Amino acid sequence: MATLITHSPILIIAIPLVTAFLTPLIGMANRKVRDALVIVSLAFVVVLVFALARDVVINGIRVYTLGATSPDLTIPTGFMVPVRIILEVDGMSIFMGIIWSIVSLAAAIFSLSHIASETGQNRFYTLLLLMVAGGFGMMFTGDLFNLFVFLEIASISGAALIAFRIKFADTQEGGFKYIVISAIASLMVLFAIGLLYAQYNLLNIGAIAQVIQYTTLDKIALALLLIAFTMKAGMVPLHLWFPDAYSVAPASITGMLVITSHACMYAAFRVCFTLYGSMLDAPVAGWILIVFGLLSMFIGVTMAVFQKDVMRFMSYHAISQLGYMWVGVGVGLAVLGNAEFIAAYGRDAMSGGIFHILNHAMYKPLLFFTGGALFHCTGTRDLTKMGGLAHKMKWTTILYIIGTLSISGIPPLNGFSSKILIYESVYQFHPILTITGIITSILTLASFTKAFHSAFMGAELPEYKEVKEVPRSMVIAMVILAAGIVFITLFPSLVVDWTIHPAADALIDQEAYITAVMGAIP
Amino acid sequence: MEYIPLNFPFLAAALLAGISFYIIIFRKNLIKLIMGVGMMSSGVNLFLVALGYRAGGNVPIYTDVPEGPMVLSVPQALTLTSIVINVAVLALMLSMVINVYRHTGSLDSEKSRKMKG
Amino acid sequence: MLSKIVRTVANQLILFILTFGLYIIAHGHLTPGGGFQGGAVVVSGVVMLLVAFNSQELKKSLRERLLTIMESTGALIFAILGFVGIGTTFFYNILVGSPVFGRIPPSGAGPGDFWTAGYIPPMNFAVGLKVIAGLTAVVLALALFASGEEVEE
Amino acid sequence: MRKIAGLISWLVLVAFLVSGMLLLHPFGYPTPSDMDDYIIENAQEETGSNSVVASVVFDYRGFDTLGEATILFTAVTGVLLLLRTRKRKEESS
Amino acid sequence: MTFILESGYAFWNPLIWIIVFLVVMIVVYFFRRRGQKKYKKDTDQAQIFLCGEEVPEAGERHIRVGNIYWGFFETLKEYYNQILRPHTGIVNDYVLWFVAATAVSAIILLIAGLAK
Repeated sequence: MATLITHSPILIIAIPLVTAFLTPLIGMANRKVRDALVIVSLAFVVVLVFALARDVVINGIRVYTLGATSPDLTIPTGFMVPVRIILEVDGMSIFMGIIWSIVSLAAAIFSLSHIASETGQNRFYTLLLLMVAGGFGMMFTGDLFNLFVFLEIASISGAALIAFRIKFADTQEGGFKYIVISAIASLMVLFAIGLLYAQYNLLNIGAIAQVIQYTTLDKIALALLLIAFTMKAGMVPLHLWFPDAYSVAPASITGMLVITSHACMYAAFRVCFTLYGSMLDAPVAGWILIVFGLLSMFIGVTMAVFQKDVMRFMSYHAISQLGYMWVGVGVGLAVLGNAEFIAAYGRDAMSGGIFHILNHAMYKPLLFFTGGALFHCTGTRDLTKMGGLAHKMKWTTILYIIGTLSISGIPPLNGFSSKILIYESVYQFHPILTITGIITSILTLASFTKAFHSAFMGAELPEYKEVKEVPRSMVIAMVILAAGIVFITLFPSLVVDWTIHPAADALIDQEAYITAVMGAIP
Repeated sequence: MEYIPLNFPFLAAALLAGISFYIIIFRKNLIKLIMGVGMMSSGVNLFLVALGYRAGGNVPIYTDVPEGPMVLSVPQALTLTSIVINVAVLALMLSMVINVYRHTGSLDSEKSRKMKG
Repeated sequence: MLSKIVRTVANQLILFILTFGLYIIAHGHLTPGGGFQGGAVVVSGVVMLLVAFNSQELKKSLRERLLTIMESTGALIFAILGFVGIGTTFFYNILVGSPVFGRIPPSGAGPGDFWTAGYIPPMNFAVGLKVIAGLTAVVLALALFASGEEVEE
Repeated sequence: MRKIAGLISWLVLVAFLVSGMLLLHPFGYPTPSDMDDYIIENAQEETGSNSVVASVVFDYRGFDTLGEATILFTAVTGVLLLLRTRKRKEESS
Repeated sequence: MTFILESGYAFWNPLIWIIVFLVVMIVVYFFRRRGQKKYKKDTDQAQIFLCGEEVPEAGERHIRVGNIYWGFFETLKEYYNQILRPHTGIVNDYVLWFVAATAVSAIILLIAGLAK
């Protein structure tokens, strides 16, 4: 068991990868075995992630040096800086890992019947597993270039999956937009990595953080990194590709793509808090994040009220919810240098932002899945054509209501508990942030009520007489996420103590991250 | 080689990236847009590989190498990785453009779009 | 389909291109080159065949199923070679010092020895296999598409 | 309007990139090179490979190369997925 | 194990809310029990009554999404005109926004660095 935990950082990445290589071979022979293999490997990854999470929370940061004679040997004997690629799992990475493992398992289960009638299923599952591996790589790596590589894996497989249903024109357009955007963003990330490498001759995040000077070149690199990750996360005004790409993908993939947005956000936090950290001009960078967050919250939700396509409507909501996280963590970044403010409200604001990531990762994929269920049953995403579906789709309706109440922050559901954390701490930084947040929340509820009414309420429509409840695997996937929502609702303090606070502390405590790689600083 | 003033290779890389940004912003043809992305990747690759050059250095391969310093090897490895990645991205982009053309009959980014707002 | 002269020349030339590509793959740890580069060279030969003959004819000899199996196998071998070292760490070069590819060359400039470099040559072969199969599949798919056919599932 | 805004922001970005290049170390004289010097000195002993680049690609940064191979695999899968037939064949399992 | 979540100033306890919700539900149930008992399903009692007019078909009487919140959009017409303008759907524009945002944030970071 101890050996398994020691190697689990790499196993979590490698198991989906190897399964992805195996899937085409096995899928040629037998479909059932392939499906079982995909589900079993993802379930095993979930178990590993939870075991590792427990270990990280209790024993602190875990490093894994690839190719060294021992996993802990980050620096070659008799040398000063790391040479090999190092995986570094701290509270924040494992927090993202937990989310990603659960959502990817749910998405795989959802896909079983959602794409059952399509061609090219072998390749679909291959790409899905590759995307899972890419996401885990982004979250766990401690090396800048490795981050770039896994960013590319996640975005290329995502683009191919967005364009999966080739018989529709809009899927191809959405996939093309996504891949152009991600290619440019990742090239700029690579450029920034080159700038950092040129100055310090290092690629490890912790090692660079120890020697970084914040020169003019570093500022340019910071701007490139920050904006590239911001664009990949889909913040206003860089969000324009976001609804185009996310609304056309198969619903299970959309649920996962939301988490890749979170992963890019995580990368931006990693750059700000850990890579630049104490050298950063924290208030300025913090305000940049806050402004992005405010714009996203407000413009995202007002655009969402306007939409008539159910998936597009939910994508705009995803943008608006992402804004909360930027505001919460941005406030934490803005007061980073000041221990007094951090203790007073900074840590709570960051906890709220990070808690919101968890909540959003539970209810937004659930809502996207219900949108996918509507598409599965009615064959359209257009809300103007829907109505009266609650008569036929009882499970979907109930789960949609749970998601709606949660995203709008109706107490006692989990969306409220993270929003109250954000509102109360952010208010002490600047009241306008809280006011925008509350207005956004109201508009969210209003727009979800509108969508609920037009899709589910009303008399049974004649064109949907034949509609049946969605297949069982789709219901199971949705119920997994709904169960997550109920759990967080009932035990918010348990979740916060065990996952959120370690994550927030990991971001604030740059020293620990450096020490884990470089050893104790003499 | 003598010291080159003004870092010409770096400047070339930056200008290559800059020109490709111009192409991507102002050219509406999707194939040209892909060419812009390809050019940008060339620029970034050139930048990376130029970072590792050491004046008068040899290839970092010990097989029958003359005496003298060696150029840095990590940037070369990174460039190798980056080139393959960009080949992959370009192949996928081209196949998507093929499908876009098949559906809309146009390669103009303004005419081939279905979604807005 | 191009003229007979072109086809004959391409038929003869492909052997040399394949040999050169395999040479580059095999000597990746001694000279510039490696799996990716050698694979690209081999695929350039395939592209030459594609130009000389038409894509339908090439499709008969290169089944897509075979290419998929080759690609997956190459990737699997690569990943498993990384996994072999997991007794110490992932990607630990376990073959250094073993009888296969295990010799260590004298430090400094030298003529080079084929049986060195641990798992690097096998990995080069795996990557080469993968790149050949993968890029051939892509080129074939695009060419088939241009001639109006589509790839089988 | 779009053209002017585009030109201005493009010019600013290019100016930043170019000025960044002028601030870099002189071409051919990388100032810190600890990591690379270590690799050049020890690659032959540690990996037994004569080619330092190969040892970096497959040993020191082997995980990147696994990622790179994965990306190629992904792209090939993606291309074959996108250019597949639209008709469904008879069930064959 | 406690249910209370501290948020700096205040606290949040889902149990209290759930209890309140249940109490309200019981009250609602009592009100409901006092209602009409004569109502029966599947009779004419359940039919829609529209001042004696003919009741439209199910598809016609469902309020579709385009008609909900009409007043809201009418009031905010100017805002929506402005906000829809950048949403062109052209991929070139998306990259232009990226370039602009990078340029602006680089300027901000540099100026802030100079001011120090």
